[in-house]
Amino acid sequence: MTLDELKDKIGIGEDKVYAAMGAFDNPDDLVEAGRKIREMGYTKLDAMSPFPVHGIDDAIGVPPSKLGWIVIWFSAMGAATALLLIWYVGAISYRLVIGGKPFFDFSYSIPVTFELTVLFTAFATFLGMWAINGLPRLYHPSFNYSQSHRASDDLFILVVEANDPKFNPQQTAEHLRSVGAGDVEVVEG
Amino acid sequence: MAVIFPKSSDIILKVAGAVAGIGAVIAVAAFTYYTYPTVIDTGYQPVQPVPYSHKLHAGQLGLDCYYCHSTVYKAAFAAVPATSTCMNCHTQVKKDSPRLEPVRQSYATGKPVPWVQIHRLPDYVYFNHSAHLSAGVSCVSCHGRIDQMIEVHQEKPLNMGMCLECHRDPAPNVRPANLVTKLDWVPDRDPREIGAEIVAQKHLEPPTNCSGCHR
Amino acid sequence: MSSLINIQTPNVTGKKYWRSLNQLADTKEFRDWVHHEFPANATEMLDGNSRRTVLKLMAASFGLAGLAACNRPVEHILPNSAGTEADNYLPGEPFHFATVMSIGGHVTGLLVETHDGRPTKIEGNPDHPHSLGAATAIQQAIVLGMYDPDRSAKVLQSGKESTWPALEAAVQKLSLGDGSGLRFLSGFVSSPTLDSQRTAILKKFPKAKWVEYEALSRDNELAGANMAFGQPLYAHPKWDKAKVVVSLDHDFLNLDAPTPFFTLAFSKRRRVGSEEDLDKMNRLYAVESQFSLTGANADHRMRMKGSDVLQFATDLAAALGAMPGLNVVNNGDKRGKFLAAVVKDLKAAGPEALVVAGPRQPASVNALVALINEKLGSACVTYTKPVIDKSNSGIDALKALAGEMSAGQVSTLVILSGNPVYSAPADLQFPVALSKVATSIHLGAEEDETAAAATWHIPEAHILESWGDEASSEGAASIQQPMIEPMYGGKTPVEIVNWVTTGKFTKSHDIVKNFWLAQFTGDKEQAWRKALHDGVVAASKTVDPIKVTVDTKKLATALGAATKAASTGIEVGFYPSSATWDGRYANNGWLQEAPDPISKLVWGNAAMISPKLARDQKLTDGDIISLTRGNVKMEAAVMVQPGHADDAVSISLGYGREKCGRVGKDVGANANLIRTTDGFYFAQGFTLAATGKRETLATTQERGTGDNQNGRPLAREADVEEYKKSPKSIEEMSEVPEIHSIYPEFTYDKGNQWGMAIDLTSCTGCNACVVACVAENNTPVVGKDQVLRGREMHWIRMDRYYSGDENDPEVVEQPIPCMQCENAPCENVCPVQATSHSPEGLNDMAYNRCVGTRYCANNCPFKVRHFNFLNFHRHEPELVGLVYNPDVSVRMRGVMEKCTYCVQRIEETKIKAKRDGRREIKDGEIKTACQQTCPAEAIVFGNINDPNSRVAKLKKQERNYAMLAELGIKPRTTYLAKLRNPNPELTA
Amino acid sequence: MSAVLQDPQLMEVNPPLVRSEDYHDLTEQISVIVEGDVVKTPLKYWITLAVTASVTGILGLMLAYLVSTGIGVWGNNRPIGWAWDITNFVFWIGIGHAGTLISAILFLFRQKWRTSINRSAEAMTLFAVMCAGIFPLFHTGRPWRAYWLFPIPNTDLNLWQNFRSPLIWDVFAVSTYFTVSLLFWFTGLVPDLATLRDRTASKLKQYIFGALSLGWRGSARHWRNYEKAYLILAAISTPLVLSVHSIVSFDFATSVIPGWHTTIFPPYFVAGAIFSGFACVMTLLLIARWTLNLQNLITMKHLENMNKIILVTGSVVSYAYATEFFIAWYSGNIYERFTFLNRAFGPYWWAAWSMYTCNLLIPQLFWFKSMRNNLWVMFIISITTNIGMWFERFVIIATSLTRDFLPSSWGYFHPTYVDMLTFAGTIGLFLTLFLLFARFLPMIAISEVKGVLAVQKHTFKDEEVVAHDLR
Repeated sequence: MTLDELKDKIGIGEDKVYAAMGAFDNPDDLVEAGRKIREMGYTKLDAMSPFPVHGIDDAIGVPPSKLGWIVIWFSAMGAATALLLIWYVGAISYRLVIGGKPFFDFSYSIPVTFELTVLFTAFATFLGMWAINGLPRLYHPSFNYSQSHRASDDLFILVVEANDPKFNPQQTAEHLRSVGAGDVEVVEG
Repeated sequence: MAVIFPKSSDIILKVAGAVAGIGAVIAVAAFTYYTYPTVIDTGYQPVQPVPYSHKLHAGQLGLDCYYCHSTVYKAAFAAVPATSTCMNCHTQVKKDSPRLEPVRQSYATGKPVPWVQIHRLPDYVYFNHSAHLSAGVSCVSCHGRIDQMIEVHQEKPLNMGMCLECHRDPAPNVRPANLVTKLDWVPDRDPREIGAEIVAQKHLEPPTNCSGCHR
Repeated sequence: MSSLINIQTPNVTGKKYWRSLNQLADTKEFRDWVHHEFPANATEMLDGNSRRTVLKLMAASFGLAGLAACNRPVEHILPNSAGTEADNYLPGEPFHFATVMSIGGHVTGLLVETHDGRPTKIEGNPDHPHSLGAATAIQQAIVLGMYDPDRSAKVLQSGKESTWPALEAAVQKLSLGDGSGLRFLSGFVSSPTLDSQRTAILKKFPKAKWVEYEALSRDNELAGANMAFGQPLYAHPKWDKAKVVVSLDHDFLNLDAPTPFFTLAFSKRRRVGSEEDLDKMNRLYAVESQFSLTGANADHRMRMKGSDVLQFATDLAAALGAMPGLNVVNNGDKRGKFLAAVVKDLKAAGPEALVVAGPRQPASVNALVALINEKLGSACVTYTKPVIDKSNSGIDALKALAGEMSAGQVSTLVILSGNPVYSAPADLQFPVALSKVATSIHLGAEEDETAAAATWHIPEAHILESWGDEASSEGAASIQQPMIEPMYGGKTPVEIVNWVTTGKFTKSHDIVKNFWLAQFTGDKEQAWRKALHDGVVAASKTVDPIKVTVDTKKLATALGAATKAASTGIEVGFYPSSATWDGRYANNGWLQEAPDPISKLVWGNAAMISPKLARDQKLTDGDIISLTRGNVKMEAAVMVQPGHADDAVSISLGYGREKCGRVGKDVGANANLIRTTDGFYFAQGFTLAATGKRETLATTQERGTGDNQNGRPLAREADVEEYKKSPKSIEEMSEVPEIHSIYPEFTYDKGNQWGMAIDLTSCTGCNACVVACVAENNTPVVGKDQVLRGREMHWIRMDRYYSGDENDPEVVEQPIPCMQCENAPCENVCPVQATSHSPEGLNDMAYNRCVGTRYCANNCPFKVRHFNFLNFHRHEPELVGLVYNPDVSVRMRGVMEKCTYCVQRIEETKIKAKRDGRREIKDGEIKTACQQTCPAEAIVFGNINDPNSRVAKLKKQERNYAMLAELGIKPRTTYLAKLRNPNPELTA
Repeated sequence: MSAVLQDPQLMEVNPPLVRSEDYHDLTEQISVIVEGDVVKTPLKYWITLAVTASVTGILGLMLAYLVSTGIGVWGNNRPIGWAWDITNFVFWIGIGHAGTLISAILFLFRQKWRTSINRSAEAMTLFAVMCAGIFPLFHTGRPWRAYWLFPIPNTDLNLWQNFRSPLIWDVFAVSTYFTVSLLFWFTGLVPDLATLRDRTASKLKQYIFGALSLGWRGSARHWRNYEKAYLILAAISTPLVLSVHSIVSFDFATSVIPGWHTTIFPPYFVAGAIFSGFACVMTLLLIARWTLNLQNLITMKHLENMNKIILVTGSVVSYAYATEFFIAWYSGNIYERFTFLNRAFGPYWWAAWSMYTCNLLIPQLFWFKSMRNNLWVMFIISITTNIGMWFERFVIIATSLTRDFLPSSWGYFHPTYVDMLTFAGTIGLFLTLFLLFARFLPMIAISEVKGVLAVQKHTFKDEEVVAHDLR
C-alpha cells in the first residue's frame, strides 16, 4: 500500500472531512433533531452530550451494548481460577494436614472463589468498556469542532459522520440547521 | 482549542503501551529466572586454601569418601578431615610440595586449615547425613560427581523443593547401602526399580511434614 | 559461634582440657566485648525506660542483616589438626559427662550434655542414688551461670584489679606459724578431699581453726539429734515407706530440699498407677507459717507462726505420751481437732508413720520429732554419723570467728566459696570484723560483697570447670569432673587450700585424683575411670545407720533450757529463695524468671503476709513496708499470700544483692539486713509500718486476676474415697456433647502417635520442668519489664489455682505445655501454613515460615503459643549463646513459638533407630525434657498407638481427662485428675 | 413526583434535589472549587492540610519504629495478640463500606438523591480502605515477609497459602474491595475529568486532565457502554460490599474464643459497617458543605435521608448486642456467659458502656424529625457514632481475648504511645487524602447531577428554564 494509506491507517494521514456537527442547548431538542435527521435517511449518526441523554440511542440508532456478554465469561473464569488455585495448593502442591480439615473442600473455598469472581468481573467490565469504546484515545477529529469543549458542559451536539453514504458537506449542514441545530460546522481532522 | 494532543499522539500512545507491556513481561521473566534456586545457588566454587583435587583423590586414587569424611555414617555432620588424616599419606607422598605448605603448617602449629564451606543449608534446616546414608541415599544425589571435580563446586540447588522431591518419591535416589559412596555406580537395571525394592524392604517413609527438617 | 571453637576431643580421663573457650576468653576482643558491649544490652534487658535506645540499635542491625542477606557470606570449616577418629569424637553429636554438685549439704549427681565441647544442658545422673535422673530447677540452671560474662575473671586486691604474680607474692609472704592466726571459713564441707586437707592442716597448724557457715544449712538437724541422742546425726526420712507424713515446717518438696531426692521418694506413694495404689497412697499433714509447696501438696495444712511450731511439737509428743513433763498448752478447737486427728492417724500408721521437722526449726523441735518417731516406732527414719566432721559448723561457730576477727586475733582468713559479707547475720557486723583481718583471701565465683571487702579475691572455677568431689550425708561419694577448662582461669577450693598452706600450687585434678587413688584398691586407674564414668565412687563406703534411743532425761533438761521466745509483735521468717537459694544464683536469668511455685513472683522477692494482716494494715500487693526490730531495719514490698499465718511475715533470702552481676543486682530486697543470730530463721517482735512507697511486682499469673478456676473444670481434683465410689465423676465434670465434624476426620492410627499424660496427683509444682524446657529449647529470658507486659516465653508453664477459704486455701498446680490438639484451632487460622500437623500427631511449628500474625495464639484455647515481641535473644551476649542447644533453632523476633514435645529428641531417636536398622521405638526411649527431669514422674510421654506404652496405660485410667474437650479439638496432652487423701475426721 | 415539585408549599417539605438554574451554572458551581483560580482556596484549607499532613508524617515514623523494632513497641501481649491494630483495621474497613454502598446499592434502587454525595463517599471508601490496609500489613511480626500472604508462585518451596484461614479470605476480600472501588470511582470520574479538561486554560492542566479523561468525548455510543459498565460494577459491588465485612467478621466468628465464636457476626458486622460508614460520610459532608458552600448541592433532603439510614442501622446493631447477651445466657455455656458478663461488668466495663451509649442510645434521637434536620445534632451524632463503633471493635477483639478459657492466662491490655500515635496517624492520612481530593477533583459527580437536573427541567418545564444564548 502507499505511504499515505499507511499514514491514514495509523491515523496520522492528511486531514479530511470527519463530520458535520451542530449543537443544541437541551437534551429534548437533541433527541427531537436526532430523530428528524435519521428520518432524512442518515445512518452514520452520533451525539455528544455532558450526560447520557435518554432516548437518544433509539433516536439516532445506537445499537445496545455487548459488554454484558463479554463480562460473564470473565466472571466464570474468575470462579474457575479460584477453585483451581485452592485445589492445587491444598491437594497437589503440598498436602499438609491442617486442623484436621481436608486437603480441599468447597466449604472453605467459597469466600475466595466469590472474591476472585468479583475481581475478574470488575476488571473485565472496566477494561472491556474502554476497549469497546476504543478508548483511551488522546486525539479525536471531533475535537476540532469549535463547540466540542462544551459537549462536556452544557451543549448537546449532533454528529453526522462523513462516511455516511448520504453525506454531502453543504447539504448535510443545511439539514442540521433545518432541525434547529446551532453552530453547525463541517469538521475536518 | 479543544484539541490538546496532536493527531499523531494516538499511535504514539499505542506503541508506548505495547512497549511497556512487553517490557513488563520480560522483567518478570528475568526476575523469575535469576531468582530460581538452580540458578542462584548452584556453581558456587570458592578458592580453597589448598587446591585439593577430589578428582585425583576420590577419582583416580579411588579413596572412599568415608576415608576422610569419616563421621557421615554416625553423625549429622560430615566432618572435614583432620590435618593428621592428610598427613597419613603426605608425610611420604609429596613431602615438600609447596602447595601442601598450609597443611604442614597446620600439622605443626595445630591451627586448623581454613577450608571454605560450599554446601551450606540454612540454620533452621536440620539435615542428618547418617539418616540419609543408612537409608541408602548416595552422596551423588546431593553433591554430584565429586569424584570428577578438580575443585569442588555446588552442583545441586539444595533448596526445599529439591528435598521434597526426593522425600515424596525416594525410590530413584535410593541404592544398596554399601554403594552409597560409590559415585560412579552404574545399576544393571532401572535404578528406580532397585530403589523401590529397598524402600519397601526398609519401610522408608521420608517425612514431608515441617518438623521433619525444621526444629 | 561454633567456628570460633577449635574443636578438640573430649577426654573422659580428663587429662586434656577444652582450651578453646579459654583462649577465646583471653583475646582482647573478647574482654572488650564483655566489658563494654554487653552492659548496654543487659541493662536494656532489665530496664524498661532505656528499652527504646537499644531497640534503635536493633533497628540498625536489622537493616544490616537485610543487606548481608544479599550476597553469600564465606563460611569456614575449621577441623582440628589432631585426629578425631581415635577417640570417636563426632562433631555436632552430644556427649554426656557425670559430675556432682552440693547445695546446703545436699548432694546430687548430675549428667552434663556437651555439644562440641560446650556444656549445654544439665540433667540428673540416673546412677546417682539422690537423683535417679531428676534434677531441680537450680541444678539445671547452673549451666547458664557458667557462661555468665559477669563472673569473676580477675584477681582483686582490696576490691581493685590485681595480678596473679602479686597474689603469688602475697601468698609466699604469709607466715602461718602454728596457725594461731590462721582461720578458714568455708561453706558446708561435703568434699572428702577437702575434708582430708582440713584434717592435715589442723594437724600441721594445731592452733588453726576451720569454720563452716551456710546461710541455709542442716545444722539444726545435727543439733537436734545431739539434743535427743547426745551425738550429732543425720536423719534420713524414708519418704517412700511412710503412709502418714507430718511435716513440722519442713518444705521438703521445695525450698528446704535443694535436691530432687525428697520429692522423688515422697511421690513414690503419691503416684496412682492402678487400683491398689489408691490404698497405698500416703497422707501428708503440714504445719507451717508461709504457704509452701509442701503445704500446697498436703492433704491437711495447719498454719501457725514458725515460733509456735515448738509448742505444737511438744503437744504432739505429749498427746502420744512420748515423755512425761511436757508443758501442754490448751489447744483451740481447730488446732485441737487437727492435733487429735494427726495423733490418731499417726498411731494407726505405726511403723509407717513419719514426722519430720524443718531445717529452719530449732534443735528442740528436731529433738522432739526424733522422740515422736521413736515413740511411734516409725520405721521410716534412720540416723547416720556424719562422714565429714561437723563439730565446728553453724551460726555459733561463725559468731565465735567474728569475735576473734574483730578482736584482731585473726591474721590470715581464707574464705572458700561463700559470700559471708552479704549472708552473715547483721548483728555480727561481719564487714567490720573482716576489716580487722590482716590478710583475708576470698575465693568466689563473682565479684561480690565479700570480694570487694577482702584483701584478696580469687576467681573461683565453676562446678562444670572444676575437679572436686562430694559425698552425700550417707557417705556416697561422687567425683566432680570438668567439661571445659576454666574460662576465666578460676581456681577451686582444694587448689587454694593446698596453695595457701603449702605455698606451692597443685592442679585440683592431681589433688583429687591422688586422694581417691589412695582410697582405691586393685586396678586404681580403672576404678578412677569407672568412678568418673558412673558418677558415683563404688568404693566409697556408705555408712550404715546406727541404732540410737532418745535420752529423755537429757532431752527434758535441754528442752527446759531451750528458751521459747516471747511471741509479741510481728514474726519474720527467713526462707530460701526458689530462684537464688541464698543469693549465690542471683545472677542467673533462667532462675530469676522461673516463677515462685506459689506466689508466681519473678525477678524479686516480697514480704509475704496473710490477707488478714493486709486488711488490718491496709496493705495491698506492691506496698513497700518497713520491718524494724531493735537497730535492724529493712524495706520490702508486700505481697498478700492466701493461707499465710497471721501476724507473720515471710521473706526470701538471696535478693537485694548490691555487688552482683547485671542480672541480679538490686533485684528484690535484702532480708539479711534484719537477720540476726538470735533470730536466725524466724524472729519475734518486729514492727511493721507502711512507707507509702510502692513497687510493681512482676508475676506470671493474675495479671488478669485469674487466681482461681472460676468454677471451670480445668485442673480437676477429687478425694480418693469419692473417686473410688464414682470414678466417672472426673470425666463428668464437663459435659462433652457428641461432636460430628462436617469433614471426614483424619485418622492417626499408623506408626508412632505421640501423646502425653500429666498426673496432677504426683505433680508437686516444683519448677524443674519449666527450667528443663528453657534449657532444652533455647527459650529466651525476657526480663521483668517484659514479664510485666505479659510476654514471658516459657513453653511449659505452671498454673496455680487457689480454692476455698482465703485463710486456708487449697492449691492445685497444673503444668501447661502445648496440648498438640489433633484438630488444632491454631493450624486452621495460620494464613501461610506455618503450623500444620505431622503424621505422628505433632502440631508442627515452622518458625522460618511464620510471618507473625499472632492469629494462632489468639485462637489457642490454652494460650500456650508465645510470640517473640522483640528480638529477645539479641539482649544476650555471644557468650551466653554458647549455652544454646544446637538441635533447636533460636527464634528471631516476630515469629511464634511453642512446645514441640521436644521434636528434636524424637527425630534424633528415630534416626538412631534407623541407623540400628530398627523401625519401632521402645517405650520410654524418647523422653521430653520436662518428663526427663520431673522428680515426681508426673509427666509421661510416649506412643499412644501402642496399648502397652506407659502413656497409653495412664490414659486408660478413669481419672484421665482432656481439658476443653468440648471444643472438639482432641488434645494429645491429657491430665490425670489430682487425688487428695484427706483424713475423713477432718473433712467431716 | 412532578405534582409534588410544582406545589410551592410541598416544595418546602420536599425541596428539589438540585438547586441550579441550568447545566452551565452547575458546572461552574462544582468546577470553580477544583480550578481554584477563580475562587481562591481559603487559607484555612491549607492550614488544615498542613496539620493533617504532619500527623500523617507521625504515622510514617511510628511504622518505621515498629518495623525496625518489633511488635513489642505496641501494647499487645499474651493473651491479647490483637489489640488496637486489628481494632483499627476493622474500624476503617467499616467506614469504607458507606461509599460503595451509596454508589452501588442506592444506584440500583434508583435513589436519585445519591448523586451529589456518591463521589465523595466513594473517595472516602478508598481512603478508609487504604488506612485499613496498613494494619494487617504492619501487625505481622515480619512485615518484610508479608508477601507470603499472596499467592505468588514460588519455585523454591512449594508452600502456598492456607485457604482455610479467614485471614487469607481477608486478604482477598480487602484487596478485591479496594480494586473494585477504585475502578468504580475512576469510571464515574472520567466524564467530569473531561469537563475539567475542556474548561481549563492552563496547558499543563489540559495535558493532565486530557490524559486522565482518556479522551472522553461524551459520544452517545460511549455513554451506552458506559452506563452498562456502571450498572455491572454497581451490581457486583453490592454483594461485594456485603461480603467484605462478613469475611472480616469470619476472622472472629470462625475462631473458638468465647465472644468471637458467634454466628450472628456477619449481618451484625455489616450493619455496624454501614452505620459507621454513613456517620463518617455525614461528618465529612457537613464539613465540606460548610467550608465549600455546597448547600445547593447537598440539601437537607440528602442529610435527612442519611440520618434515617443511620437510625435504622444503629437499631440493627443495638438488636445484635441484645441478641449476643441472650445467646450467651441461653447457650448455658459457662465460658460464653462469663465473657459477656465480663464485657459489661469486667475490667473493661467502661469500653462496653461507652459503646452502648454511643451506638445504642444516642442515635435514637433521630426518631424526631427536628433532630434529623438539625445540623448540629447530626454532626455530633455522626462523631459519637464513630467513637462508639471504634469501641465496639475494641470490646469485641481485645476484651474477649483478655479473659478466655484458662484464668491462669488472663491478662490486661495497656496501649503504648505508639499504638495511639499510629491510630492518630491513620486519621491524619485519611483526612489529608480527603482534603486533597476535595480540592483537586470534582467532589460531586457533575454529569450525574446534570442527569438529575434534566429530569427536573422536564417536570419544571419552561418557567424554570432560562434560555441560554449560544454565542
